[in-house]
Amino acid sequence: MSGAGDSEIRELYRSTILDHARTPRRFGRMKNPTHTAQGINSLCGDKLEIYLTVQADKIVDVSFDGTGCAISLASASMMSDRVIGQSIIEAMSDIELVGDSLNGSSSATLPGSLEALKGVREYPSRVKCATLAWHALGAAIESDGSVATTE
Amino acid sequence: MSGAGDSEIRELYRSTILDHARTPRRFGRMKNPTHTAQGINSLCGDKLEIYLTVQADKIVDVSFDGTGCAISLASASMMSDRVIGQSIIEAMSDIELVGDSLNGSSSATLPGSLEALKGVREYPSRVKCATLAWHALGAAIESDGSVATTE
Amino acid sequence: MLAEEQRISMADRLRADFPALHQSVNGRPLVYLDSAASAQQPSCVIDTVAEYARHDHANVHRGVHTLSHRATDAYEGARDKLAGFINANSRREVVFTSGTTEAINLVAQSFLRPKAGPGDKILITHMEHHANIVPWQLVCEQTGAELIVAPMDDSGTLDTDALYALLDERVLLVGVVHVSNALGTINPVEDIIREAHAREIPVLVDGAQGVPHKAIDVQALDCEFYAFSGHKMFGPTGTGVLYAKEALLDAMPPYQGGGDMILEVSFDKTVYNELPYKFEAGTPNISGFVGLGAAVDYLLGVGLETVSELEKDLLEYMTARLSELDGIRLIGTADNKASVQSFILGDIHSHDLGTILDHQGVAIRTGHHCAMPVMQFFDVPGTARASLALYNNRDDVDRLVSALTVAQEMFA
Amino acid sequence: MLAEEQRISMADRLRADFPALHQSVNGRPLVYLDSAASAQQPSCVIDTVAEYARHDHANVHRGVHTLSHRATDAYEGARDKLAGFINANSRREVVFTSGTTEAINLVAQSFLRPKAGPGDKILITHMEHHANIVPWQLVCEQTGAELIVAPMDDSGTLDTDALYALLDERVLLVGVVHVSNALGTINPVEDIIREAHAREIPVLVDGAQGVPHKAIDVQALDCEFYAFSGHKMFGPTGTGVLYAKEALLDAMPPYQGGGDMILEVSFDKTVYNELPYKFEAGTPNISGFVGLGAAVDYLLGVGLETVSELEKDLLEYMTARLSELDGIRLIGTADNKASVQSFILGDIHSHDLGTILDHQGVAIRTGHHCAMPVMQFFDVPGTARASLALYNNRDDVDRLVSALTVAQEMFA
Ligand SMILES: Cc1ncc(COP(=O)(O)O)c(C=O)c1O
Ligand SMILES: Cc1ncc(COP(=O)(O)O)c(C=O)c1O
Repeated sequence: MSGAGDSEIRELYRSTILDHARTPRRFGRMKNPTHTAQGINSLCGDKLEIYLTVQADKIVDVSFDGTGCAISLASASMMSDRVIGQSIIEAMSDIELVGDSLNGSSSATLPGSLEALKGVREYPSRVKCATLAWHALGAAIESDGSVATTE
Repeated sequence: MSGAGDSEIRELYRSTILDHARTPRRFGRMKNPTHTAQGINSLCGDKLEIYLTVQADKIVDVSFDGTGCAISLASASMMSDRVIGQSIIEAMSDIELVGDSLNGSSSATLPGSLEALKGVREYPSRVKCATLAWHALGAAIESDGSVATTE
Repeated sequence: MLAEEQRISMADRLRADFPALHQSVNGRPLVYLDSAASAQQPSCVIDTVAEYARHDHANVHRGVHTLSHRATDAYEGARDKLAGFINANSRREVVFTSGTTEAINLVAQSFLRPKAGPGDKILITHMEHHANIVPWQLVCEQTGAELIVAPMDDSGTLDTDALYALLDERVLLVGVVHVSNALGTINPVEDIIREAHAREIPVLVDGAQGVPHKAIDVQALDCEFYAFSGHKMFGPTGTGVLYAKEALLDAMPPYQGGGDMILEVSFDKTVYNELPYKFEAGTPNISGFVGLGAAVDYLLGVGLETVSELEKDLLEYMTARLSELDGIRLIGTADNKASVQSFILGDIHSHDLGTILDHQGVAIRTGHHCAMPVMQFFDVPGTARASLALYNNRDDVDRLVSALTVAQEMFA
Repeated sequence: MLAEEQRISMADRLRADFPALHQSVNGRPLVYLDSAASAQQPSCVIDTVAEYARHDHANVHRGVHTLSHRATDAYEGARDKLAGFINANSRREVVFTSGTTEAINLVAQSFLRPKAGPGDKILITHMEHHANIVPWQLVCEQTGAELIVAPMDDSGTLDTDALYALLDERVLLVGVVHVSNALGTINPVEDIIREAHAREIPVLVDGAQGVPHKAIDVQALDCEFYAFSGHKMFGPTGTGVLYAKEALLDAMPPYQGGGDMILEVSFDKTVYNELPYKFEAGTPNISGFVGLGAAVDYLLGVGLETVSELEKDLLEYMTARLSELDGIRLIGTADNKASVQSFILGDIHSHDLGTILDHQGVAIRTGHHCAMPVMQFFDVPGTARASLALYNNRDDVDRLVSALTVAQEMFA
């Protein structure tokens, strides 16, 4: 591949991302979730459903299904890795951190393996893909059953 | 008065016009017209009512009232001078002649004293004022009671 | 307060920014006194629009490619500027429309029509522009509601007591013009909004003549709706804004259907998009709003305080100079006025006046100014109207007055 | 028929007229394959708009001064050009709107809503753009009428027999897209109109993707309504046209109320203006339509025959080249097609494809293309779409194909 900035696009589609996108972890409908919410990205038609089992303010199980681009699926998959076992408070703080870090309003680094998402910062039109699952997670936690969007 | 083209504006507001505008002939409501129509110029709010008494295809009486600028009042007044005593056919032909001549689609000269209106050709936005009474006359002759406009 | 020389040099500097003002009309340098109908654009607006078309154009919101992204940023950036300009609480409250007229029609159809019925009332004033009359007449026809009208006095001052007395529980909305385009009257919209709210009645302010001349703070005003047009505030035509409180917009059905205003469409069920997009169906006037954003920057750069001060000073001068003329009748002489003076000169019809002035390079508006009820009130077929913007100066006023003198001579 | 070299030199010449095409994006010369979303503007359009703002701007229709007169001439001159462009019988039939979307909403609210009720039906097709779906859904909600849908087959070809079978006496209107923006299908609108007329059913044609690519003759088509957008035919955003037969417009109530659409307003009674002004409330997008007039001149200068021929040739080339790619699935393979190819490449999501192509300077559209029912039909979340205009050439197609190869490698 020729052209300037190849490293940037390779960074966006680095192997961690492609791997999560191809074989997303915890993909599938949950039987009896305590919380659930849908996320829609009107830009590209991505649509994720997040399922949570919350016990005593702790996320004891999480899964998701739906359709999306590599970025949104990978982000959802990595999110499920990250938040399983977290307290609601920890998860809420991660949601904020990921949002701020990806849309550039904070220079904080992304925690742990989420670092793989950072290439998205160079692609403002794709930030919404990366944050979709996180928006939906927030909506699921608040669980008023509404649809989360990334506007 | 200074500026280029003074002669043009003096031509538009030549004394014949100002005289007809100040003391319009046959101004006033007619008691029992056989035909009548209204003309409205939405541009400036001019509004004329034309009254006709037609007997055996001849305009035996004509009058008008309403409000308008100097050009539209003068034109109405001169029109009444012109068409009184005319046959319907003669009047219709004058209506067409005046319209074509003023909007420039014909180079035919204006008949008789109507020649005084010719200065209006240089002022396209004022042509509608000069033709308003004539439009209304046409509408009165056809007398479907509708409102004539100069669009 | 600026000293007089400062005002003069300021106005001359601003004037240089507007290319259309630097031309001859009928052999004389143009004097443009028709900004209340439509203002001229500064070079920065014209260039922004052209540069957008040369480099950044694509459709907005739905593209991942670079141009689409640039276009979206420019378009949504303009929304942020406009939200800041009127101090909206949120960009979600800034709905882009094609102008004041569409903004008011949107409120009439989406807010009012669903709740109106026989016995309900819509209250406007006698000095409204047709844009704040006809949309309500259409709703009244559609629903059986009634349009009622608060009176004004001979100076063109709104009778607020009479307006308040009309506020009863059947009034669904008050629609009032901020600054009358025909009379120049600045209405006490703060008071009207307070009194209406005391009776829980929402208020729409027609701000078409407000925004170009004074700083607007919709949160301080606390109105439910504020409508204005881009082309009267030095922006391109085909642009306008409906500001509305978010809770109201949330509760309203969409106005038009189409792309962009939906999240999901199937033949069974359609989910509308978030605010403000729910009210923006179809491809918007992207280049127009990008230009309007530049107009906001320009106005803020000059400073609305400066604009108000320059115009107030010049309006006083114009009114004084016009009053010197024999047989002049000023229409619109309220105490609190902005940037507009209507008048009648002797028995010269305004239309003839317009032509004779134009012949001398002076552009004024003549006729009913889309405010026929005002004309009916003053029992005139129309008026001549000279309106000011930040680029006018005393020389313009002097040229106006001497051109009027020529007209008097011609009709003497 | 042009020889191949003629076609190539022609396309290169045309390309030179469009400044936006001559830039680098992400370090590569831009390849713009998103004209179905919005087309680029030739210099003559951009310059006409800027020159208008620099010299001729004022409000239209109501002024006697020179600029107002020039602005009115330019604006109404554009209407004459558009009337000629689609061969309307009269300029009274050419209503200026903000775009296709507003044009269809106008018909939905002013033509259909007053006559629709429970049991009535509106018939559209499965390949409509949201702009020709949602306005009817809104009317259905408002009136209790029902939206029914004619099917298509796996190639994206409309099942006209099925459509004709749905034409019964309760169908108030047929709405059909001339050229599908998602599939490229050219529908046999002549036949559909004939069959509908045989049952006295009026037809609206969504011509958004029709006008930029082929000569349109509304009198030959004999449709009741034809809607299109300026920004898809190389004109400015914020402009559009509703063509409608005069007798229908005459019988319809106005859509929006305000200035310019009235002859006379009082609080008791309002007299509407003549056609087309009855449907054009408020200050219009003057500069936009002046620019659109220039776009018409440009298109007529090139010749719609030439445009069709260039695009047909290039579309064939593009389809052939795309078909070479491993794992490609073409969406929209009807026999009669124009200027658009949708596709899916392996299991690469269209959005990822869009980003990777953009990175190589190639702009395509990805997603649902405001035609979600089409996506539902093909059971895909979205497609990648390359769309052509008169300024595209074989080199653009080659760049597209090689960029797709890169994407395949990345996702291999
Ligand atoms: C087929 C079709 N119909 C309608 C529209 C809507 O046009 P606009 O967004 O310009 O109103 C489009 C373009 O987006 C289209 O492609
Ligand atoms: C007070 C007032 N309201 C409404 C309007 C209508 O604005 P527009 O024609 O831009 O929609 C105008 C301008 O003509 C105005 O002066």
